[in-house]
Amino acid sequence: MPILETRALNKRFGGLHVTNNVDLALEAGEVHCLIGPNGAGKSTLFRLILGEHAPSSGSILFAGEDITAFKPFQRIRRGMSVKFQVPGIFKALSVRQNLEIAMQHHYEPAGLAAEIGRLLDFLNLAPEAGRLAGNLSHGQKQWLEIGMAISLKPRLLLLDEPTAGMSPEETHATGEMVKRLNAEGMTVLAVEHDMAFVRQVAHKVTVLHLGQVFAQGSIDAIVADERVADIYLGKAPDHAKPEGAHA
Amino acid sequence: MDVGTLAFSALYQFGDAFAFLVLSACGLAVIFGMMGVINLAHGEFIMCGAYVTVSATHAGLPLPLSIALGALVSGLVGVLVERVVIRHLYTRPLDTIVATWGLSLIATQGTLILLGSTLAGVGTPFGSFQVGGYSYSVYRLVLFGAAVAVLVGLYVLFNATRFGVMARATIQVPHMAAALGVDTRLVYSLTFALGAGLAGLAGGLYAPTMTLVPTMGTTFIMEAFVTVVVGGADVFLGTAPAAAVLAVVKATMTSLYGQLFGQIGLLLAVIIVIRVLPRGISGFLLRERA
Amino acid sequence: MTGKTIRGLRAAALAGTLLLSIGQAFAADPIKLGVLEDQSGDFAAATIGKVHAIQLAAEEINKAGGIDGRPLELVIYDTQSDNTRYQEFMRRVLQRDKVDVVFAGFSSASREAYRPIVNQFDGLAFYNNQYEGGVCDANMIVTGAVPEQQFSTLIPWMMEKYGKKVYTLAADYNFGQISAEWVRKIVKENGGEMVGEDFIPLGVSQFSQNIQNIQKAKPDFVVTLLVGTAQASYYEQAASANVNLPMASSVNVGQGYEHKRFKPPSLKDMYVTTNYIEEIDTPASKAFFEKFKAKFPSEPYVNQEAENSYLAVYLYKQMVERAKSTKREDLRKEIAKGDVCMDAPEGKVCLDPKSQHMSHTIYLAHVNADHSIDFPKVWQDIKPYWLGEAGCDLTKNDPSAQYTPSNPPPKP
Amino acid sequence: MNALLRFFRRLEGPQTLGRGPGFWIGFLVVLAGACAYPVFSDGYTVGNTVYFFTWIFMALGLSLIWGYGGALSFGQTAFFGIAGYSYGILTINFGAAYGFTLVAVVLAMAVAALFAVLLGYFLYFGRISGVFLGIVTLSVTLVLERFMAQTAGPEWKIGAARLNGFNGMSNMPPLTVPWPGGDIVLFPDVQLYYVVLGLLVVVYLGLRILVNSPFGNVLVAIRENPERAEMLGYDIRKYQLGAFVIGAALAGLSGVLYTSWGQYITPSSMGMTAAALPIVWVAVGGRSDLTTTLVGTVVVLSVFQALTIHGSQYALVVMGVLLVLTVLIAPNGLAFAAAGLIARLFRGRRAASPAGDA
Repeated sequence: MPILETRALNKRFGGLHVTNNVDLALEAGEVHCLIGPNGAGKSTLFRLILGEHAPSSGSILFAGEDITAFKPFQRIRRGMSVKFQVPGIFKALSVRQNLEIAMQHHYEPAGLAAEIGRLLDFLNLAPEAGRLAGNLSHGQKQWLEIGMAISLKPRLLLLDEPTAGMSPEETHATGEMVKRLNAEGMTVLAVEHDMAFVRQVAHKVTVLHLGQVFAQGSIDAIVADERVADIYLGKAPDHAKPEGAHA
Repeated sequence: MDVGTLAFSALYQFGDAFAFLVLSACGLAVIFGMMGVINLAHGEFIMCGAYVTVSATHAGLPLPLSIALGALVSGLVGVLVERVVIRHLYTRPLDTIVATWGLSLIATQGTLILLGSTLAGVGTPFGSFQVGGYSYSVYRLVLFGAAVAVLVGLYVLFNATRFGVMARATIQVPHMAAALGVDTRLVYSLTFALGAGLAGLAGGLYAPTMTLVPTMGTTFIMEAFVTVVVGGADVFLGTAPAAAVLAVVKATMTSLYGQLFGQIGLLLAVIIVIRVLPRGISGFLLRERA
Repeated sequence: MTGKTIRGLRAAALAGTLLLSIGQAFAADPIKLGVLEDQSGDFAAATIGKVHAIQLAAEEINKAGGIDGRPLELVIYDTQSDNTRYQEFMRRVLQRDKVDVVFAGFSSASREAYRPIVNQFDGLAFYNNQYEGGVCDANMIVTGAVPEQQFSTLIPWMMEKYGKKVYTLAADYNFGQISAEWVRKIVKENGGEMVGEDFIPLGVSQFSQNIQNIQKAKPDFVVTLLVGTAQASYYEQAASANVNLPMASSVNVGQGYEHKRFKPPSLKDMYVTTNYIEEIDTPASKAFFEKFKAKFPSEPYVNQEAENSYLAVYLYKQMVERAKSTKREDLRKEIAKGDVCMDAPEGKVCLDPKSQHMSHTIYLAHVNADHSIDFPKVWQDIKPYWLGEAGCDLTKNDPSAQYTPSNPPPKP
Repeated sequence: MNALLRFFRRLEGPQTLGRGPGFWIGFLVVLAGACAYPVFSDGYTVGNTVYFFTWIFMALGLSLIWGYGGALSFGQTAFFGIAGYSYGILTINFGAAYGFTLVAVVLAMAVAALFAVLLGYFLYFGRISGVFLGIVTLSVTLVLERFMAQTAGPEWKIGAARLNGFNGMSNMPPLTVPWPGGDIVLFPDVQLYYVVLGLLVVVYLGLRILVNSPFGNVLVAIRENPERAEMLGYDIRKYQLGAFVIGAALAGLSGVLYTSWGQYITPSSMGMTAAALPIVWVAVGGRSDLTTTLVGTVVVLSVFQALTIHGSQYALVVMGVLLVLTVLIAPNGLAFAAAGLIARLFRGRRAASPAGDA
């Protein structure tokens, strides 16, 4: 059974058809990357999965349970977690306090400090624990937010452009984090532009275009697909509809 | 009582309520709706316009010119207030509540100290006319006409002039507008002045029909906020339909159950509209259009 | 945040406490009169004159040797048209300033706000304002006119002159509702008919619908019991819609001098019963008006509340000098004799021992088309009879309550 | 001893200024000063201080809702009025015997809290936020004001209690403590002072524990970034509603104390001016901390009163100028600005840390 499944998911804003009949299935334990040119509908799909938007039609299943009507926090409590594109950390609080707020309901006060320490090490943020989150570097903010997301021990981690604005070294370190998390059993769905990162972590890649699933497969298969290269270069003619959901 | 008389009287009452709501609200719609500044001194800009209008009329100026002067002076005071106070508060809209409340205290009591507790009125021009068994004030029709003219003027200003387009761009994405070479500080200044000037215009227009005291602005405040909140952020698309809807509510409730329920009806309408349309009528319309 | 910042905060708190305890030093010899009136805010237009009238009276009394040889000292606070300020300052004058008597209040709400405090400290307060009537409280002396004095004169006269169909337009709160109740009662007693009643919330300034309601009901005259500056806008709006009906009022002109503030002829054919306005053409009134203008040349108008306040100072002087004491119970013994009377600018006035309210000379003021005033009728010695007849007798007991015709004192 | 230490631990945390023995010794000194103060003062000053204290509960409640929770309620006076009237209605009907006034305090606060549950459910579960939340709460308090203002007629009564319209309801008994050998009636003097001071200490410490608890952390997280907070699995509506109800109950406590202090409650205590005042107190003091809110409220109240006494007709103008200057010069509130300034003076030329950033 897939851990996450969207069935014929549609979202329209007024006349705009932003998400068009998307069927997506994530197997437990995989790292799945979502790519596509700007405006392909990646962010909207994320928001639909998280429950920030209600779909116009279609349904979303999490571990076999229909969560289409659930509020965001209810989805989180079932084992999802998200890192936003723009870090949503609490800037006026310290790094440690950020993690405390994320974790306080999941640990006894005694165990909390130790767990936060472990997490800070994992995030390469141990030296920064006392700093105000707003004063961190961009990459560190991204890590802190990843840390808040994974502190919930989710079964499914959603990452929206986790490496945006990072140096190549930071990007690589982030990729290693994702691989370690995955090795511990976490399923990951990431929206990402950085193809080096995708190559580093992805088991499977889905290409979105004009709100539809355009292609899907291993990273090598996708890179080899000429039509994918075409849409990134803006060559795909509008009438060139994909034949089916699976390339 | 024939149907024509009844229909006219209902229309007249609606138009009267509509004009009051539009004129009270349009200045606030610019300042609160567009700039997000909660201007509790809105009523004092209205008072300023009224006082200038009446003083100029007493000094011998014809009423229409006096009203224009009232609007102008309010606008200039608006520029001053924006430069000295409001400019520093754009990033903290909630603090504008405290600052503008302070301004309103200064204006009300300052006027009392400088000009005394009351000003003699100028009388309402144009007399009355008769329809069926009722006589009506001609000037109320002028007010209705002025309200419509203000709405049309605002529509043209914000959709067809360079300033309007620039203002909307600045207020939606300030850094983008700045990057495109717009003097955003000037735009904010002018927008605030426009709002203050419109408030002054409302004061000038209503000055002949009202008691002139330093606290006269408070009688406009509730209607103004209610209309703007129901309308939402867009000056034209918000204020006009909101005033229309609220005028129906107010005129109907007042005529059936009296003034108290007219007022309570307004306040309940705002609560219900916000619950159903959290971004006001214009938010709803714009989203439908998109 | 550091320990030092905290010390800073604490220093700020201390500074706050110090501000609370700034006191005043004073001598014990003068008679102290507390004045709590609204010199700013909504009611300022009608009440600044009251403060001036008290200052005028105090100055005259002090020039003439004071009260029983003791100078009269005024302790004046601006209550800002705010009920909570009345509560704060009533406690202050009674407890800190230890005044002998307080003159306080314009709106009935402010009087009701301070009355429990006067009762708590067992002080003596003068309420020098016309109001809806009914306060039966030994700690209060009321020099303003009450509805029975103004309506039992006004309404029958109007019905005789203009006809028996009456429409009431009243402020929607205690004063307006209770006054409207009086109008209803007197119209009925005189065989008239109420063809309509409209109540207006305070602060409303737009009257198109009410104007139409009145035209529809076709009354012979309209009783306007509108209160506050916003509601006064009715007259201008009714005039511009050409309603053209005679009006009767107990509260306009005499209090808010609307005939001076609005352009003629918006108040044409308004009839008001008042115990004083500056146009009254008697020698006593003229003398008072001239003294007032000499001291306060820019005073916009000398209204009935100013005269009530002025005469109240002299009334207090008389009581203290007769009792040889400023103690409330000694003064009340004088009132109980029933002959605390004086010749005020309006004419002779007397305090009624049962209710501690005052009899008045009631003038019917008529506003002409050019807003000049004439007086078609004057009633001498109109008594505040209702409370006494209804069962309030402060010489026997002190319920410290406010009654209305529909909520009279319990029968013994 | 350990239990005491644990108790102090819970009073401190990231959400409140002041920690460590220094702060608490200072706190005890201030408290001791406050306790001893009536000895050195006259009845008027003590009664007047009680009057200031009665408003602080409403300010602390607003600090919780606005300063910590980030939701501006412009209508705290609605709860103030509801509780005040409830206290009046209950005590006029059932009297002051057997300590009933104290029961009435609790009941009146419960009525205000219940109303807040309904209104808060409507607001937060309707996803109304920001300025609109302020406008709706303001509308609610204005509706109540206008409605109560016209209840002058004898038909508006509940049991023996006349609502009495704009003139206001009076003649309710003051707080009365049952005592062997005769009830103690708490007129605004020394006894009432100690009772209110005690309440103030309890509420202040209680709120400190609350905002430093997991609940308080989440509330601040919601203020900082509601989306993120929700994505950490918190039902933010429940937290905001919780803060709203607690704040409303505290506004209710202020209303009850005010009503019993002056034996009077009026519709204008729910009007526009009354509604704006708590915002002014809290904003001037520094809304994002309980201590600064408390200090700020007392300072603003006493300065405004002193101005009214000594400033004659210029009082309101000066108040207005002070408010504008405060907002411009001390954006985080006077207490933070003053504390920052004093801290800078103490530290001399060494760089001062930013004085709070909220």
